[in-house]
Parts: sequence; C-alpha cells; structure tokens
Amino acid sequence: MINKIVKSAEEAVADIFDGAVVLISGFGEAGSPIELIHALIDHGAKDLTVISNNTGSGHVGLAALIENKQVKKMICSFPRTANSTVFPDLYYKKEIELELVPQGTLAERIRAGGAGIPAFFTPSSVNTPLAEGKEARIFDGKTYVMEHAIKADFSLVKCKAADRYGNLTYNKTARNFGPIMCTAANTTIVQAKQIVEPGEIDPEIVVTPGIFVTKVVEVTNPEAESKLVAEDRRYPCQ
Amino acid sequence: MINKIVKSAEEAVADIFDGAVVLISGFGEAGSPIELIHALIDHGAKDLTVISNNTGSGHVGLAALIENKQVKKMICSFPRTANSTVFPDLYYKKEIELELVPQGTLAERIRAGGAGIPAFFTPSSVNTPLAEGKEARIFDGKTYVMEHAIKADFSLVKCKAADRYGNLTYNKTARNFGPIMCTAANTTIVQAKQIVEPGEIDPEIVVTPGIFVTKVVEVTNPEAESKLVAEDRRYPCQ
Amino acid sequence: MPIIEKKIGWDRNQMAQKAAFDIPDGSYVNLGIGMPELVAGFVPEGREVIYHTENGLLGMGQIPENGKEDPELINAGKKCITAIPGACFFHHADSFTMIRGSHIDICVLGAFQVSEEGDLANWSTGKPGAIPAVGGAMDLVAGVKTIFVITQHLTKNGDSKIVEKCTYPLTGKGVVNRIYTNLAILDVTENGLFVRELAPDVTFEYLQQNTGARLNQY
Amino acid sequence: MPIIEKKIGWDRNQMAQKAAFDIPDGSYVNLGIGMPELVAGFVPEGREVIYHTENGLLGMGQIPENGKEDPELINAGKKCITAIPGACFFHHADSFTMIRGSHIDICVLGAFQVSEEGDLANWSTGKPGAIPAVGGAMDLVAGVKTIFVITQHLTKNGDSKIVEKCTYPLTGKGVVNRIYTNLAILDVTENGLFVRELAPDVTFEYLQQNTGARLNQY
Repeated sequence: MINKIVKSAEEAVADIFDGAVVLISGFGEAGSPIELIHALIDHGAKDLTVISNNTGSGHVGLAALIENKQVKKMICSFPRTANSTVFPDLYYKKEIELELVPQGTLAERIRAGGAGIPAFFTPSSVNTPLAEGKEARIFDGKTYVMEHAIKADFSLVKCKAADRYGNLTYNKTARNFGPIMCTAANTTIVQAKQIVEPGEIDPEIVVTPGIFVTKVVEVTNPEAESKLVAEDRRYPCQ
Repeated sequence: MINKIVKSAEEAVADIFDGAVVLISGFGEAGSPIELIHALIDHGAKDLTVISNNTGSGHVGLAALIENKQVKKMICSFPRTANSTVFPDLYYKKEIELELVPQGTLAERIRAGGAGIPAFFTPSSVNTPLAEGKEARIFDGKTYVMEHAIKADFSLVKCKAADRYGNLTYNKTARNFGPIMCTAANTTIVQAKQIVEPGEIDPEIVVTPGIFVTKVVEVTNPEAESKLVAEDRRYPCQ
Repeated sequence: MPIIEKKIGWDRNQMAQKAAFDIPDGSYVNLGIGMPELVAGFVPEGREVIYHTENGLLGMGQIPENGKEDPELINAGKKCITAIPGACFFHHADSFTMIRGSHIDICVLGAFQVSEEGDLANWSTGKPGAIPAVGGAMDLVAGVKTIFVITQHLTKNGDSKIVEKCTYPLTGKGVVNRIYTNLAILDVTENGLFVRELAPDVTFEYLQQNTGARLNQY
Repeated sequence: MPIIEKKIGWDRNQMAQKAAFDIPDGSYVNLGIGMPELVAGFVPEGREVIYHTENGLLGMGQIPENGKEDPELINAGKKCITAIPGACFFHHADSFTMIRGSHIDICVLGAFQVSEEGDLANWSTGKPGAIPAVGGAMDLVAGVKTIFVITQHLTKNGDSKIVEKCTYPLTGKGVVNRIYTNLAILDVTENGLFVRELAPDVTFEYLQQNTGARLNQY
C-alpha cells in the first residue's frame, strides 16, 4: 500500500543533508511551511542553498533558518521584506550569498525543472543587469535570454489537505509556489493542515497530483508567521 | 460589465478567417468541441491550419471539417485513429499537409505559446527522424532539441461549466488539451455544457481562469462523436 | 533641475484617478505596490476591471473588513485582500503565464526613472551594498501589453524622474507607454515624449523646465 | 532468421505476468496501447501500483461495467476506463511534466524492433506513403525512468525483433532497460543483452538462433 504519511515534522525532514538544495514554498508568510522549517532548524543540516521567493521576516520560519547560519546561499526574487533584518544583516557582512531572479523567471525555472525542460527563453530581464552574462537570442525580431531549470534535492511545501497518495489542495494565495516546487525536487516534503482519505479530494480539484509528493505530515494548527513576528517570537525559543 | 457569453455557436465562430491557425481541443472524442467545429463548417473558413492531437473519426466533427476541404495543414501527434479514413485519404492524395509532433512536445509548445516562452529544449525525439533539422544542444551531458512555441489565431475548446468571466471547469479526461489551448490563441472560443453565475465555481477549483477566454457559448447537450460515428452520421447532414 | 517651490499639480488620489480613467471597461489589470494600488479605488462607474495579483489571484476585491483578514489571502504587496465572486486562484507558473504571455492588458507601476524612450528603472538605485530586490517587475514590463507609470514628477531632492537616459539599473527597455505624474500625463511615442494633459496651473514651459528630457506637444 | 515451428514459450498473459512481477510496490506506471495493457491485470497481491494515462489521469482503474462507460473518461488507447479513489485529472502539459520530468517510474511499451544497445523503434515502419503517427511514445522513452518492452520475439514473418541495429525509424536511442518476449526476458546493459530468464523449453542456444543480436549469459 502506498502511504506517504509520516508521523512528525522531525521524521519528514530527517534525510535533508548538509549542502542540500532546498525549495521552500510561500510568498511572504502565505504558504510558508513554518513547522517544517522549524524541524529543519532542529535537524541542523547546514550549507543549504535555499530557493524561496523571499527571505522570511522576524526571527521565525525562513528568517530563523537563515539566522541559525544553515543557509549558504539564497535564490529569490525579493530578499527585502517588512520586518526582515536577518538576511540583510548577513548579506552586508557577506556571510550569505544571493542569486536574484525575477519572480516569473524563478517560477518558470522551477516549473521547467519539474517538467524535464533544461532551459528556455524568456523576455524578462532583457537589457537589464540581471541578463548580464546570459545567452541572448532573437525570435521573431524580439530579444530573449536563456534561463536554466532549477532542480532541488528537497522541497518543503505547505498545503491545505492531503491524502496518503500525496494528492494536495491549497488555501487561497498560499498556493503560490507550492505546486511547481512539488514537481522540482527529488524528495518533496509537505505539511498539510488536514489529512483525508483517498477519494475525499474530488479528482477534478486535486492541485498537486500525488506523484510529485514523497512525504506528508499533518500540522493541524500551523503557526501564523505574522502573529509570531508581532509577538517578537524566536525560533529556537530562547 | 464583462460578459463573454454569446448566443450561438454560429456567432462564436463568426470571426474565424481564411488561413487562420486554429487550436482544437480533444483527445479522440473526449473534449472535442463538436458543435463549434460544425459551426465552423457552416461558416466555411478555409485554408486553415489546425492543431489537434488527432484528426477525427467518421464523418463528423474534426473529420468532417477536414473532409469539407477547409484544412490546409494538420499539426498533430497521432493522425491515425480507429474509424478514421478522411485524413488518410486526403493525405495519400497529397491534398493535406501534416506536421507530426510528439504528444508531449505538442503540449509543451502550446503551453509555451500561452506563457510567452518562444522556445525551449526537450529530450523528446532526440536521435529520431522528428529531430532532423532541429537545433540540438547538450545540457549536463544529455542531448536536447530546441522546439518553438505554437501560437494560434483561434482556439476551439469544450468544457463542462463556465461563467460570464470565462472561468472554466472540465469533465474528467476531456480536460486534456483544453486548458493550455485556451492560453495560446488570440481568440479563445469555448463551448460549455453549463453556464453558471460568477462565484458558483469555487475560486479554488477553476481550471481555466477567465483571462484566457474570449467567448463562451452554452451547448447543453453536446453530441457524442462515437455515437454519431456508430450511426454513420455525416456533417453537414446529407 | 529647479526645485518646485509652490505646491501645484495633482495629488496622489488625483493621479490615480487619471490613470483609472484610462483603463477601458473589461481590462485585466495588475497594480504595482504603493501608489499604483490607489488606482483600484477610482474605476469609473459602469466599468468592470479585473485585478490580477501575481501571487496567484485573478479577481482581487476590496480590502477586508477589520477582523476578517486572512493571512493566506494577500496581494503582491503582502497586504490582506479579498476575492470577488468569479475570482480564481492559481500557482505562480500559471500566474506568470498571464503576465509573460501578454494576457494582462495593463500594468500600473511606480518608477525611480523613466527615459524618453520608455526605459523604466524601478527596482534598484544601484547603490553599492544595497540589497537588490526585483520581484515581478521585470516580468510585468516584459509581458504586459500596456505599461502605465504613476510617480511624482520629481524626486525628494528635486531631480526629474523623467530623464533622457536612465542612470539607475533598468527594469526594462522601451516598455513604458504612459506616465502619470503630479504635473502631467505623458505619452511615450516613437517620436519621443508627448504631453497628453497638463495638471491645473502647470504650463508646458514649466513642465519642460522641471523635466529631464525633451517634451513635445501634440 | 529461422522460423519457430512448434509453439513454445510464454503466451501473452504469461509475458504480461512476468513484466508485472518486476514492477515494485508503489510504482507509478504508464502502459502503452495493446499488449502492455494486459500487465495491469497481473499486479502481484500486496502491491499497489498507480497507473498514469498520458491523456490526463493518474490512478486509472479497471474497465467499467457494461453500460457504465463514459466517453469522457478514456485512456491513451481511447478505451473507456474508470478512476480509483485517490485519482486525479490534469491537463496535457501537466501530464507530460510527469513523463518528461522523470516522475513516472516505469513505462511498458510494445516494439517493432529493439537493438542490443536499447534503441527502440515502435512508431513507424518507415514505409514511404505510410501515415506517420507517434503519439506520446517519444516523450515516454525520453522521460520515464525505466522502460520495459513487451513484444513477441519474432515478427509474423519470423524476423527477430531483437536486432543489432534498428532498421526502422527510432523512437529513442539507448532507452530500453528490459525486454519481455514470448521466449525470454532480456536485460539491456552497457555490455550488451543479457538473458535474465528463459521461457520453459527454450534453451539459450535456441534463443540465440532466433535472435538478431548477440546474447550474453549472466
């Protein structure tokens, strides 16, 4: 029997190794798998390359992972966020690398990684500093740059409901990068607000087919990052 | 007020011009917009380039459009189907052109057309006759061929439910090429089994966002191609 | 550039209203963070405009009532929003299909600088050591059919944001179609910048004096 | 090639059963049209295998009861099917993301010819004037992790389908991992074809006589 459900976030992230490339879902706090990230902090894997749209806020979640010096390099579109000081501090001290990618190119590179497309052409960033050093090419009189797929060792993704096959649904704009990140990692680890029986999710409304998911852990009451930040909470708790 | 609903299939296809490039949804009969195709036969636009996975069966739907000599060229992955004699006959007489494309490449080229990606690399067809004349390139030691986006003037698509914004859901495996074809045409024309009020389709389960749709016509009881073929029906009726 | 001493021209809401007036009925529109967000408040009566937010929603509605905010229903500026009946959610690759694939009709963005050829700089001042952050701006200007810029005409230091050539790193080259400032509305054309409308009490000469690029009259 | 005169070896169901036995529990599997479809009937007890059909379904179930067919619920061979609880539907680009992106574990395909280097020809006999039709075969062999071929060892004319070099147009080069024929199971390795199992009453010598490529014994 196929059963991708694991008992704890700790067990879910146990295989993440030093130096791993990790996709982390979320746009701001929406869709950020905060419990999985905290489990990864407890786990301690370091020298990670993390791909996520932002760099977290306050001292919890992704910001806490960065603050705990587990991240060697960030690949993201927008490393500045309200209440974000952790990444900027390390960046100014040159203790963390940054690869800045336009948001749509970031999404498409991840989608390409999952779809077996090694490279594609996009009009985004042409004639800007972010296109420097990249191969340019003209199609139908318009210039495009070539971008390469992003593939990762692990994805950490937050969703709404999951079944034992790994079929997923999401909540509102917390969907964002989740579905494409599920496709682009060797091991996709998901935290679901609810685990349901196979068939309870109508096959017409499954957003992430189970084939893209490796492990699912139920986190019934996930923390809201903004609430933790407002309370000035830290992880690990001090 | 945005209202993409039109009164008849005739009105829906009225703008299709001679020489147009037309995407037609469906995999076999599932998802084939047979009433829109019949309206296009009545309309009479000719010298069409049609992109569809197959070439229809019997003497109705896509096969009837081809039989009526409105199609100059087919782009598809599988032009042979059970009960399909119309395309083969014209092909042997060299009265219709064929561009054969692997099914996954066909899907990805259409998706790229909708997504503003002019070209991409794929491992499919490498070292086969279908890669001849195409640019090949090695990424990470593996060879890929470059494929170009497909963009069309019109898409004809069948769906299950639609609202006045053009938000769509589909039925089972009749979804197939519909969602990507909606994105890749200047004008996307949809036949829906049911038109519903905005909001009746849960925003979480919309498959095709309305932005990709131009016109919607309600066809409450669409014909089943296989039934028409079994009855040896023809279009136009004789 | 001379500094404007007396307060003339449009205020932020008036600028937003001017931009809103130029958005046709039935348009699909993406609004950038900041002043562009104001545009949604001024859709003329009788028009229906659908707002796209690149983090995965088409059909963005009003700001939610107090206490009804959902931290998983936010816009690109990470503010809580609502969804209209007929809205839909989708993932980031599909969202940028809408943008890059030229399905969005109009995008309204802020600017650091706009050149007379429509080059836009709005993501980085290029200062050494500053943390660069680009978000979806480069995708929007590359893919959306029509780009409106809404911005103060002058920087806080009194420098014109409308320039012959951008000195800041570009977001896109030749991408801006129209500029809404507190002093005027400018069209970017193949023949340079044309003044579409002057704010009250602003003369063409005054505008030219306060603009770092050559202006033309229709 | 010599023609086999007496009927020895496995029948179609036995070949399918042999292939099914080699599909591990929990695999995601795509079955080609024809003999590969038989494999689904022989999943050993205690194993759960999820079937993918490239026209947009993961979790294909049994053939529907008479009268319960839905012409909009079909497989890649355009036959009516059912969906298991826990199935999901998706569009063609997502379906080929599963294929091209190497998410499908095993694909079982028919063949016109397989070479000793694992080249597969199964879409065209290359006859002039014949209508070429490729479907998803080239995507499957390019993307799926493991490719099983299931085929009669000889053509109706008695020619070996296992050859040194394919003479028909290729579907993919060096893509086949294992071949199930009525006479034997063969592994395609870097060092050539190895006999994994012989059908009852088939000797290595007999197999080699009836095979158009050099065989090796483990």
